[in-house]
Amino acid sequence: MPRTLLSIKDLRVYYETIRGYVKAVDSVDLEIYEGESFCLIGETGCGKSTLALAIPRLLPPNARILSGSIMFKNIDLLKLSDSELEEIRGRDIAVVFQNPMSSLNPVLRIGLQVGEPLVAHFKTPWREALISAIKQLSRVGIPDPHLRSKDYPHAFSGGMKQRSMIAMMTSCKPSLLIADEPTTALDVTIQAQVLRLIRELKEEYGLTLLLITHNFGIVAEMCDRVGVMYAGKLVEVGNVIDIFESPLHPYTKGLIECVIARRKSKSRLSQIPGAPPSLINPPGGCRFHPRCLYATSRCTSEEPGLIEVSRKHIVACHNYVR
Amino acid sequence: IYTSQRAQLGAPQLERTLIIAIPEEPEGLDIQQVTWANEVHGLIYQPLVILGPNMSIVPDLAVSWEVSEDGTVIIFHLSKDAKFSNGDPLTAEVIKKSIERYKTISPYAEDFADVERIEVLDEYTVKLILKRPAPYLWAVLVTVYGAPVNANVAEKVGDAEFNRNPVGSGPYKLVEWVRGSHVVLERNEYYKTNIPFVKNKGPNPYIDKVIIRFIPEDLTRIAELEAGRVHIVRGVPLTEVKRLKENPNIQLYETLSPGIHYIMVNVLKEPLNDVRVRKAIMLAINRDEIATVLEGNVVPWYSFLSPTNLCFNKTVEELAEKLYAYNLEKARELLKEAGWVDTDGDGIVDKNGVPLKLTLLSAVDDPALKKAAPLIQAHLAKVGIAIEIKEYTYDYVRSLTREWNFELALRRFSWADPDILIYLVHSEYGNYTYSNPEVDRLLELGRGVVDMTERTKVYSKVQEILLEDLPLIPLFVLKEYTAVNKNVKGLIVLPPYGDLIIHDAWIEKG
Amino acid sequence: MGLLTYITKKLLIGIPVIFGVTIILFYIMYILPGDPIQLLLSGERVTPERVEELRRAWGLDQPVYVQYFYWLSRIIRGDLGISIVTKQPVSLLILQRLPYTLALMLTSILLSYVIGVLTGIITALKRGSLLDSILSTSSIICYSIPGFWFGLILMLIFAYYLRLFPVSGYEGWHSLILPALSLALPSSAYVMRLTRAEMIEVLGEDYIRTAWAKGLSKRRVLLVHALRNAIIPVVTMFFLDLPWLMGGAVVIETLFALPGMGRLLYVSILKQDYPVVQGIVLIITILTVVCNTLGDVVIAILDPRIRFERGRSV
Amino acid sequence: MIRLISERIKLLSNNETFKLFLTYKRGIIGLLLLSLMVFLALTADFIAPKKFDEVDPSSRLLPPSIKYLFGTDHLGRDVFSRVIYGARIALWVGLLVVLVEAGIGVPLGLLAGFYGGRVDKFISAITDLIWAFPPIVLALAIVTILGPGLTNVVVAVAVVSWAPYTRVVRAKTLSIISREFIIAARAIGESSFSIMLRYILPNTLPPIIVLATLTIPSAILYTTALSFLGFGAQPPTPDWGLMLSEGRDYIFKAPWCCVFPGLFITLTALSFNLLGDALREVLDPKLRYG
Amino acid sequence: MKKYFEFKKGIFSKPQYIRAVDGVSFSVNKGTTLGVVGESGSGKTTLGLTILRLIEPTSGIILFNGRDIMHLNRDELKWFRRSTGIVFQDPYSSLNPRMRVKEILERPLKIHTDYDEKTRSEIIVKTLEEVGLSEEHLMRYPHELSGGQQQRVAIARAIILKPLLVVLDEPTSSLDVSVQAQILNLLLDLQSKHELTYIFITHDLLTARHISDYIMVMYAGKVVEYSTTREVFTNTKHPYTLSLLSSIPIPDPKLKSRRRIEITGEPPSPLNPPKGCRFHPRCPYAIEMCKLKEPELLEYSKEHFVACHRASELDFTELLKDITSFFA
Ligand SMILES: Nc1ncnc2c1ncn2[C@@H]1O[C@H](COP(=O)(O)OP(=O)(O)OP(=O)(O)O)[C@@H](O)[C@H]1O
Ligand SMILES: Nc1ncnc2c1ncn2[C@@H]1O[C@H](COP(=O)(O)OP(=O)(O)OP(=O)(O)O)[C@@H](O)[C@H]1O
Ligand SMILES: [Mg+2]
Ligand SMILES: [Mg+2]
Repeated sequence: MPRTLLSIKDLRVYYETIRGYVKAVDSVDLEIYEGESFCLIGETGCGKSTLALAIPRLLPPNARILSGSIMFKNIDLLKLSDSELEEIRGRDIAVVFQNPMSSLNPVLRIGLQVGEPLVAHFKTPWREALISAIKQLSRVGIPDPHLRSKDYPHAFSGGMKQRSMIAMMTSCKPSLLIADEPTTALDVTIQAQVLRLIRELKEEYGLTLLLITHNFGIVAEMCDRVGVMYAGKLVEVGNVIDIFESPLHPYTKGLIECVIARRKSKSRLSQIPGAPPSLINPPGGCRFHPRCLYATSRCTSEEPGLIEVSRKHIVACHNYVR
Repeated sequence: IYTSQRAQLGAPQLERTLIIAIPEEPEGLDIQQVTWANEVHGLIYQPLVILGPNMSIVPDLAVSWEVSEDGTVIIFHLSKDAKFSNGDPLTAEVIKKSIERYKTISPYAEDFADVERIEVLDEYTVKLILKRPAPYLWAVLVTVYGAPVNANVAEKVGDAEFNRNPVGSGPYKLVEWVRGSHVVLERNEYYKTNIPFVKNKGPNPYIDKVIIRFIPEDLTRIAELEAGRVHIVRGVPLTEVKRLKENPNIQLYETLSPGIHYIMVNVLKEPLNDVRVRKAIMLAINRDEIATVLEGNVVPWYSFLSPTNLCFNKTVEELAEKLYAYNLEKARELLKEAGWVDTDGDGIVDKNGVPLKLTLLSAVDDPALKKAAPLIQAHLAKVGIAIEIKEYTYDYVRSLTREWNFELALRRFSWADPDILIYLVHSEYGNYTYSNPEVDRLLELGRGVVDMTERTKVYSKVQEILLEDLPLIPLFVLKEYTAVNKNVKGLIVLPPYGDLIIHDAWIEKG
Repeated sequence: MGLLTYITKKLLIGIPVIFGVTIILFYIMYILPGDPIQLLLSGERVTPERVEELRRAWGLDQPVYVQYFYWLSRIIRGDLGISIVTKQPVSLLILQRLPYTLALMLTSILLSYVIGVLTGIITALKRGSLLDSILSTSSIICYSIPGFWFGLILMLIFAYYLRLFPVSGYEGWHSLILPALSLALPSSAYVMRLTRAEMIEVLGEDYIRTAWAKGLSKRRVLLVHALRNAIIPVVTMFFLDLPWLMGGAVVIETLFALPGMGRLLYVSILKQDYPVVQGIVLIITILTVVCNTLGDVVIAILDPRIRFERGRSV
Repeated sequence: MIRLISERIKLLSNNETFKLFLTYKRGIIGLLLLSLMVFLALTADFIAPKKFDEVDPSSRLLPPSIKYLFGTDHLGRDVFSRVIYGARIALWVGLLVVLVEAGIGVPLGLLAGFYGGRVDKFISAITDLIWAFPPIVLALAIVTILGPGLTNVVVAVAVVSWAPYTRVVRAKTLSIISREFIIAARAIGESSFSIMLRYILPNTLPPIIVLATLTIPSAILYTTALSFLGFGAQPPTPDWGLMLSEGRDYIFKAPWCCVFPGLFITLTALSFNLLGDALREVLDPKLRYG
Repeated sequence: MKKYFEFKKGIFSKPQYIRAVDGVSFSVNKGTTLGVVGESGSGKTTLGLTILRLIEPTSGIILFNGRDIMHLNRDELKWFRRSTGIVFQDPYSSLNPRMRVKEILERPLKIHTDYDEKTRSEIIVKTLEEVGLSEEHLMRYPHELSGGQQQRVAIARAIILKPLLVVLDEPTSSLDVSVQAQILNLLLDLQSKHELTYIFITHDLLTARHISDYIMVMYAGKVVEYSTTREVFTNTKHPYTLSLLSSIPIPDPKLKSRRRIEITGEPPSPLNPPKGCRFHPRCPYAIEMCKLKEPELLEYSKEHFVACHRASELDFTELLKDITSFFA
């Protein structure tokens, strides 16, 4: 039985907007084990980033964490003060964001930005921090790191920026790396390089990886376990093989069947009817029921809880497809 | 402690620096190059003669003078030890040179046009030989414009430098000129005067230095006076007069301006070419109301010369007032006579469907005129004349009127000699729209009449004709004020221009 | 592109601007209504011959372009001409007035930027708080107050009733306080709003989230990561503001009767002393171009992206 | 991120814009203030107790009282009535200035952004040239040519301050022109003119509106400043700047002659600034989230 | 065909050119789909826009229905515009946010036809239904539609005049998987119904494979391989195509540890592409010759063009076994 590194209980994160509360994450329970690669998948806007960013509490100011607990190494992150959080961020929990183009400070040199966490967390003198920044940059495959560490971010290509981000975030050897769609903005060949880099670093440092993506290919390549989100809810969690080969939730099933690659050229693809609901007024009962082919009257009224179908395979559906 | 000390000493302690605040910085200091003079020039230069308190000519630099019977020769006698402020002797030779310089470089060179020759009789006697009698010349000679400058120095340093650093023979001399801020003057140790009504004929022993500050803001000047940071303020804003009069620490000196404020009329333009319309305007203006708004600082006026003008004749003013006292009825009548009636009931009279609308040029930089303008507008509205006011600077208004590009314009003049009228209503000299051969003749005559009673008659006749023709519509005579801190003693403010005579003045401390 | 090339380029761009301005300026003054000679001769005692004579003396009888080239060649030699009214060299007049205006502008710009930037940062950090509402609201109010009216009120209260400062005129540094305040008021409000907006925008940027994610202290995030970026537009504004303050100085110097360039300009316009007006406007233009260039240079130093702006593929 | 941005843009043209606007209290205050000014301007003939040019030297410089709410000025005119009539002038001035500014600035900006290249360089150079001048100085120069008068001042102020419109519209045009719907419009065969008119112009409206609300107050401030200096409105126009200029002689004796016109200038400018500020927060999403 | 973007650097230096599309030649047959794949910046969009004469090419000829589109007169250009359509990647930015759906669809009709109001609405409604929307969407603004619906409107605009050729520039890449499927289905339906010719631009080989009859692979503005879809996937000849294939994350956990050709480095700057073969700095199979000589696009076998000096020597069937089996 692997050890739990992160345990999220009944987490609810709403965004305050003038139209009302956007229920971006609504009562989510999730456990992530030490050393594993966990993938969160789901359509855009279903709350993946919100869930991930709630862990190190990096949410935008209009986000409200209404309930829940996030236990990380037996500490409830939601109860920490700002300065205590500062110590954990970057040192125990690192985050790599989706858009490398805007995630680096344009007016500071790369070397400085990469070395900064060491100074912040270990009081390393700047000189040494810069030297280890160069080492780190060379580790993630930046050519001529000596020279390039003196560059400003705009002189870097997207792939190099994302590598630098990774170098920066892993410089303190954190135990949890949250990567929010780290390759969406990159080309396929660069994407493959970055994904490989993450895999290598994970092995090297023994990181636990929480990866967010909506690309099933990446899920298949990177993950041990998968969590599927729909409209702010976690609807299914399971082994990657189980999810791909025997999905239980109709939504997961629909998604998997949409994937082009499995289809013959020019054949019609199966599709999930309708569109994801508004998160301000999500449908009552099961949030997926308006689009669900198997929906019953129960689905409209009663919200399904997470059912442990087998060990390691959990689903939130009244009549999951066996 | 301080006061008891002073009491012990008995004699009051003196302040040695006199500070005067004036509205405008002089454009230059060479009196022969500037277009207008102010207090700075007044202290640096010394005219040969000046106008005494009762408008009679008294000596200043000159010891005495003689005028030939026919008025074509003037001889000045100078004191033997007269000197410029730099110590150069002030001889007849220099006076000659100075006047000749005036004739070549001054914008007012015309002033001495009738001076044919200047002869140096001896070191201390100079003789002016005129083409014809020119009594109006005295108007120049009694002002600083006519004062001698050290033309030798001017020649040496050049005119531009002389304009910055002049040498005259006045009671004070220039030390420093901080542009935009002030000038510092220092006592001229060589100074000597022959003014009969001052006790001290040499340099003032009590006042070593005079600082003249340029403070364009009216309120600031007053505030500085009240705060005790300046002693004398020129150009007292009309609005503050009443309050200053009540201030026990401040003495106000009042002088009547030697000239009038008036509306200049373009007599060539429809419908102003109709004298009835001009008369209607003359009658419709409520001058008393203007005086109220100007807080009693003007005297309503109906004729063309003020009491401080030479040749002023009281009966003419009385006649004028009788003719043109505020009378709306009569004004309306005249308009009706001229064909202007309000047919469409919009409150504006009209003729042949054209409403009577006139533009009145006013001056932003002349407070009295500026404030009078909307009142005149309101007054004329009562007889159905619509006035649109356009404000420009005074100088610009003048240039527009010179180009005959106006209908009504608010104007003023300030010059003691009645000869000034030649520049306003003579068909050639004035270059304005009005032309009347009889007036031309009289004005030309007036220049040359030496006998004052005769001369007064000529100008009274001129005024009577003008009252009939009304190319100018007189409004008022301005009272000008000099506000002085009461601790300044012995000061004389001389009419008509309000010249400061500080020869006998001293300043008590405290 | 190196910094030096960049600066040269910016300066070169400034030259046609200045040249264009000289043409416009000359032409404006040329077609001005009112005959400067007539204006020169105040008083009533003038004859037409005298006017003609002066006109020739001033070169006003030549065709426009001759007058222009004559004027331009003198300008290039540093000779701004002679004032019609005072007969003094314009450059001398301006030089004498410049120190006051510079003192006034520097005082007010320092005042407005120190106050503006500080309050801007504070309000951005305390966004939504009571302090923020109070400061933000008062900044909008300050921004709406006409400077000259504010000056009048200051004059009324501090100089007239309380007698703390001279009402106007120049008597040393304390004479500059009220005018500088009147000039700085709208400006500081504007700076505050700009700083606040920039700070807020920067605080919402991805790289600030990155900085938080790295576990940096609040101080470092705000002062190093956010401020460095937010201050760039404020610096631009600073340099743009300098010449603009000149405009305000015309009104404020006139109101407070400071012997500065603004007042000289006002008086010269009133008197149609056009060589002086030309000279001052030219100086202001050059000041503007220099400030723009300075601004560009400082920003290029502060913001590494700028220099390469044109070198990046789209 | 993309999603967030489009979310914001959505709010922009929605009728929820108004709802969003309502959440900015300051904007509401601005709107109310402005409505008040508009109301005063429209009904001046009815609510002003006197005509603005009615002189009465017998009751001059009276302090505020029931009869003369804001006192009387040196000609005995009712300051309250003049201030009310003044609202008409201020609003008219603001409106006119904006119309002229936008009339010059918007087409230039559109052309510069749309055609780019030489056209852009030329227009931008002119814009820079105008921009380089402190507006008051340039406006003074223009007023000197045109002569004094409110209309002339309005023209002068507009002529010196259209540059922001060109810049904003140009920038917006540049950002729009690279958007794909412009290429799509070309692909269906739209003419350049039609693209500018139908596709670009409507999209530049929000920033133009914001800019307009923000330039009206500065237009009012500039024109009053010029009137204050004596170049603007001619008496007896109840222009606030002119009232200040006239009242300035009486500031110590009768401060109300200055206080009230100045206050109304401030309030009017404030109303537009508050409104513009709120509008910008609503229409320009850049500032909103954080 | 060449398209260089003029690009000035500094004020004194000579203009430089970005080689966006360099020496590309190809043809598309009626009723078929050409898939254009390549990494970002490889010149796909430029190619698409040039084909529709939305950018002027620096040199080259484009024949449409036998006519050179670069030399069309006014009327012919109008006809050309009518016969072509385009759909973009970002549906939101490809619709004018200030126009209602009705107006968006009405513009092409107004420009190219003289139908009256009624006919126009009929056509609009019909087309809307064809793309899976209904009359209720007619009066909406783009932002009142979901991403998928916006893309449908964009497609409706492109086909409303029954064009012959539609360029689809990554029409699905900004959409969610489920919506992506819907749009691809729609495109296929429309093609078979109206016999449309598509040029389908994408960076996703899998999508290209799904929809195209022919595939053209571009690298740094050059076509490196062109053939039928089947051929490109099973008989890959160019090392770049091969590395693309190995880089695709395959949605099958079992293929996690398949053999891959990982290429290093990043795509070259279009300002100064490498001499010789543009791919040689990243190519694991590069030889000396690749550095010197630029390979031509040659017909390797029937309907299979490859631009590689070593095309005949290299055989990747073994390497591709896993992937081929997945697709089989
Ligand atoms: N700051 C915010 N204010 C209001 N709503 C927000 C904010 N951030 C996100 N949302 C909304 O919350 C919901 C969840 O957003 P989130 O970014 O977590 O989704 P996601 O699954 O990460 O989507 P994507 O795949 O696009 O990144 C979305 O509907 C989004 O519009
Ligand atoms: N207007 C332009 N000016 C200069 N260079 C341009 C312009 N448009 C595109 N480019 C350059 O031309 C090259 C090809 O661009 P293009 O947009 O055709 O690539 P793409 O393959 O469509 O990329 P993506 O997958 O990102 O859409 C790129 O290097 C790009 O930087
Ligand atoms: Mg996300
Ligand atoms: Mg593209």
